[in-house]
Amino acid sequence: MGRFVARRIISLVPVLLGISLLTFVLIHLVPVDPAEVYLRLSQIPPTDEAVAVIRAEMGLNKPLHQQYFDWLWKVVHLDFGKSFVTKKPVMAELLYYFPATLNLAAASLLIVLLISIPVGVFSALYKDTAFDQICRILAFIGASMPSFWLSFVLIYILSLELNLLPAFGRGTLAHLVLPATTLALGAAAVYTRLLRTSMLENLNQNFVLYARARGLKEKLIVVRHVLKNALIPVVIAFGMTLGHMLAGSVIVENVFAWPGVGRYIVSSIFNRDYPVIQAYALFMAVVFVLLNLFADIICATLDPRIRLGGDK
Amino acid sequence: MNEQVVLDVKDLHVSLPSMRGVVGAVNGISMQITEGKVLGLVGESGCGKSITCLSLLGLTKEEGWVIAGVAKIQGKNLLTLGPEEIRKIRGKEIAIIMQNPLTAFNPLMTIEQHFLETIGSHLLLSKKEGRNLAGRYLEYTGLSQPSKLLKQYPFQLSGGMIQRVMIAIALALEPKVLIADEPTTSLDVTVQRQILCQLARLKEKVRTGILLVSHDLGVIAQMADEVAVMYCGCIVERAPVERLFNQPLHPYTKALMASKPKMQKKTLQAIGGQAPSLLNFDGGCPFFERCHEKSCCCSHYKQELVQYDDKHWVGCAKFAVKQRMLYYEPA
Amino acid sequence: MLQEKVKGLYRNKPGIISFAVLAVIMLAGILAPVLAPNDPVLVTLDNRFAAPSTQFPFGTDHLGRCVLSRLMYGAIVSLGSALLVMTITITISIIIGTLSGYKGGWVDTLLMRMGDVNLAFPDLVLTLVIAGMLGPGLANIIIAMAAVQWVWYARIIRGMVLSLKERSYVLSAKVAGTPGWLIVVRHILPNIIPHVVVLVTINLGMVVLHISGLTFLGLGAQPPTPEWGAMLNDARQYLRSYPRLIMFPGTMIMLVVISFNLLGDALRDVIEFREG
Amino acid sequence: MSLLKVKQISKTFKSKNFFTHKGRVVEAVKDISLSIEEGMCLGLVGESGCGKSTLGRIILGLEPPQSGQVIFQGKDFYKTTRQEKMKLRKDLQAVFQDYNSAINPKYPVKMAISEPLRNYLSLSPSEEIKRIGELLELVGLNPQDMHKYAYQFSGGQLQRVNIARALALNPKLIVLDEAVSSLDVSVQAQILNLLAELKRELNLSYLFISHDIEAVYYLADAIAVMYQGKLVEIINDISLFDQLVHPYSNKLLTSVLPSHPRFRTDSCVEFDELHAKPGNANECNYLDRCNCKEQLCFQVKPVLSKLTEGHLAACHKLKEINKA
Repeated sequence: MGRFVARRIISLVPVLLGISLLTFVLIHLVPVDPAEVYLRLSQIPPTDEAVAVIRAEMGLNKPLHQQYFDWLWKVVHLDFGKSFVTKKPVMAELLYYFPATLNLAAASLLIVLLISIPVGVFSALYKDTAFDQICRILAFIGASMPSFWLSFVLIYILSLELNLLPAFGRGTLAHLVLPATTLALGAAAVYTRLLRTSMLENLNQNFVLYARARGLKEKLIVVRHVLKNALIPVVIAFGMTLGHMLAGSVIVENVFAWPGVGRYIVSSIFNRDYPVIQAYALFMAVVFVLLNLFADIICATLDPRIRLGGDK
Repeated sequence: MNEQVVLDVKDLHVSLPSMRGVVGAVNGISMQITEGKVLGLVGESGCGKSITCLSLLGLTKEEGWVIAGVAKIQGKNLLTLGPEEIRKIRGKEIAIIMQNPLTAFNPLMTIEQHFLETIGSHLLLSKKEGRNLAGRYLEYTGLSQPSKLLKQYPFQLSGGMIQRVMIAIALALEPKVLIADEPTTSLDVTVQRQILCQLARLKEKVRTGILLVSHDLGVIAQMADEVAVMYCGCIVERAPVERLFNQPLHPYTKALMASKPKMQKKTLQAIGGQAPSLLNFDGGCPFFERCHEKSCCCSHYKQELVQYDDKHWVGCAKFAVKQRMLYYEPA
Repeated sequence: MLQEKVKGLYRNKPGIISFAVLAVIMLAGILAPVLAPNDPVLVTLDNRFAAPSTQFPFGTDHLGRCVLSRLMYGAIVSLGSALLVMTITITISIIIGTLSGYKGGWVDTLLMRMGDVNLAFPDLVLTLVIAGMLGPGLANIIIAMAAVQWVWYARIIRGMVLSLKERSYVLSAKVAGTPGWLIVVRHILPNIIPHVVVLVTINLGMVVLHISGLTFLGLGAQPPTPEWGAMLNDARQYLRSYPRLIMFPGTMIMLVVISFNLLGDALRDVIEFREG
Repeated sequence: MSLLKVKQISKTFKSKNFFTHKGRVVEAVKDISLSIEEGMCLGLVGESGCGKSTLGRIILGLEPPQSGQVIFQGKDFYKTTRQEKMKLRKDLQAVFQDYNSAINPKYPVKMAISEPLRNYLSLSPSEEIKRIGELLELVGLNPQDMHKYAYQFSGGQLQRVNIARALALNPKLIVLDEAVSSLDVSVQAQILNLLAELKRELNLSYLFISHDIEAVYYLADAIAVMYQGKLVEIINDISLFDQLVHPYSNKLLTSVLPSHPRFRTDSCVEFDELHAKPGNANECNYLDRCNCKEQLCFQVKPVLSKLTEGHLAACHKLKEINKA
């Protein structure tokens, strides 16, 4: 197990390098000169001299690979530069906003688990019953619902009409309910479908037939042979989902005025605050990669083929 | 002669719905499995061998499937038992060895877990006793170091090893009947021979009756005491093994034997055409189209086994007619 | 064989209905200049928040613009840009995916490594960041989405090519002396394209969602372009007093996404029938 | 001159484990030499995973070997020009095991048969149809069947179509890669008979790859036994079948099941099985299964060497027998 984790971590190194290269290249996609943007945001008229000074300060005159290594060196030391707007270190800002987003994503993940596991399992076991049909239709609609629209519908009904829950801001647990639900419903729909399919697939496996032929009790077969196997693809996907939720919270945070990274990044985009955008990309990628690593480790504990390196 | 019939199947029918009508997968087969003897069920793919096995275990309870007939084990009719009663019989009274051993094991569980859950479903044994039982049977099947093996996962074993594990699991509860559904088809020839020998030895030890299903006449010749030849969901001939190989009566049996390459250069007698569809099976002779020996009366013949002599039954119009005319022709 | 498939599709009710819905919406968008009752961008402040009437069948918005007309013109913006994203994506990924799967070599290595990096980002993050770097605007969103998505498709296509490459009929064609490009055209692409069509149809719904989501954030189509996401964004301030302004564009987006999903499922049932 | 000569071919695969990303080198084919004469059928037997299919693919030009030569009609297949290769290919055809996927399901079978015809001959449409009809008749199918699709055929019929395609260009050598293995016995007999007949009538050569010794015996003139990527024994006259001496060949022979219950043997072969474990580079690769090994077998790898005319085997024991 330890060897598996070590191998997995080592295999991350090239990926992380690739990520850093990509985020570095991103800033050079910018059709305008960052120095000019910096000056405009600092309310200094972008004269040629001023631009030249800032360019020198930012190191934009050095050769590209030199810039990359300088930047990488700083990044390794968690220095992402300073925001053009607030002039504060970007890392500190991101870390300031991140807990709120994490809070939101974790709450949604919990909702997703609570909905999708029982519903997925039972709709697979009672395939084609009324329960299954209804769940499938709901899952279908849930997966097609735009989250920004769903949030307005929820706000309108639960907050404005019924006055049950607060619609905007962060504070009490009640504040969490609407944004977390909005964020969760789409993913819950996807997971219910995924788990259902995975369960049905495993129910048709030869080892389930053999388990029945050995006279095992149906409950044991469902739990030990079907569900455990069915969970593996779901766990792999969960690592990704949490990442997608962190990203997907951009829209939800904007609707619910949730003070997280998502709101911060959108305002930064409008301000063309390039260091923040760049740091955001890198930061999210690293979080995402780590989440996937975590999911892989869980899978390895579940599946001996991964742990022990079997073929096929 | 004190032969005890452990499983008595009478007139088993299985039909299943398909997009274009009802398929008669098994059309009234009868057979007896005797304690300590091997009944070989031989036939080509699609003749209903596997469905027969599964229906005996009550594992064909799918929507639209119709199963009729009687299959008696210890006075109980398997086909009418409730789910919990049949569960108690599966694995305990009737065990099975399947064709694809590698896919039959749950990849997430060790061999030991497979053993223990099977034993635990039928007997009240402690883990330690269960483990001992498992180890003992693994040794019987010729596997060395059973304690190490028990801790391994299915994917760590080779095809031959895992098939032996399957045999050990099947026999550990000393079932009355063992169904071996193409037990060696997916294995290499050298391993196949070993597995068959091992199975024959264990049969003597446990005194179980075996239903050995195979498409390979070689497997049957090596293992069986009695043979039933199956074609299109019907048994077309049934006889003791020596008798069948010496004097096959049904044209299909003869053709099947002639079409198998036998370490000689003689031209093979292939059967022309292919097996008919079992859709809406009408009960006539299923081999009619491909038969070399058909005559005018065949088309009206209703497929059923008639007794040719003491232990030899055949389902062919030729013999049915002769018998009725009290006309006996030495073969 | 083809006939059977067409018949199969014909019998698939959800497929037919969703196709019809999409066709109607698309047609409404294309014919909007002829059919739309009003100018979608004409501001008439006297008519703000007008209730549905014969002149404005769905009423007007906060600037007195005709909601129905905006929805109709918006259809072509939302659906059209989604189709454009997909066209770009699929063209690139079929070429690169096939090349990478069939030929292997450095194209393959490069694609796989790019894929590793691409998969290390949540899709939306990368799109957001590229769009953010390029600046707000519909064209930038389209570029960003295509740039992010093609790698994923290319990798899937590569996988399909790899498995097809081992099929006996491809081997037989090689043995029969058929040149490589002809094998790709004759045996590989025809077997891949149906699956790609299914994939694209299902994911078109997602693309519509993303485009309108990004527009909703203000990164996509800029005002006064009629776009469904933008309409939602405009309407959010008036949620309490005029909830219908939210209902119309939201329902449209959902309708389109559901239709694409249903159509994709229907196509899959039909195409993958008998192929396993 | 032999039609096909294979000289010291080796091929290793680097397999990458999906989960652990650990590379592993599998030696599929090691230093194999053999030859096939015109009008002869060489049977290649061995267990699954022994590399016999890989060898077949190398000979077909589908999988370049790491080292060694494939000399077909006097020309090195992997070294000649493109045009020359095309020309050689015309005389070198194949029939594969999985008849289900051997015909592209998208097209009627006439497309499959016309593919080689169009690549090499410029026939008019009517000539092409005529030729396809002839070919289908040759393999025992109705010429009208050319308009059908793969799924409308049974397994045996599909394999006939595949044979028709392989015959389209009047090849000299056909590689039959487990071509009858997944067919039912009765159908298998039809195909075996057809192959034997075609060989006689058209003076074809076959490389018949199979795990079924009985089928090989029926069709082949010479036999080669393969174990873990190496040839362990070749005998040029299959009627001397009972003279096979390598311990592995013997094991294969004794594993053949009886054709009649009276030939039943109850000698229980002790449990052993091919284990793909990395062996010592110097030892005999059959060592762990061999029941007559000696000191020398651990130290020196036996090479294929001549016992009698047309009979080679790779085993230390046998050389001693021969000397004595």
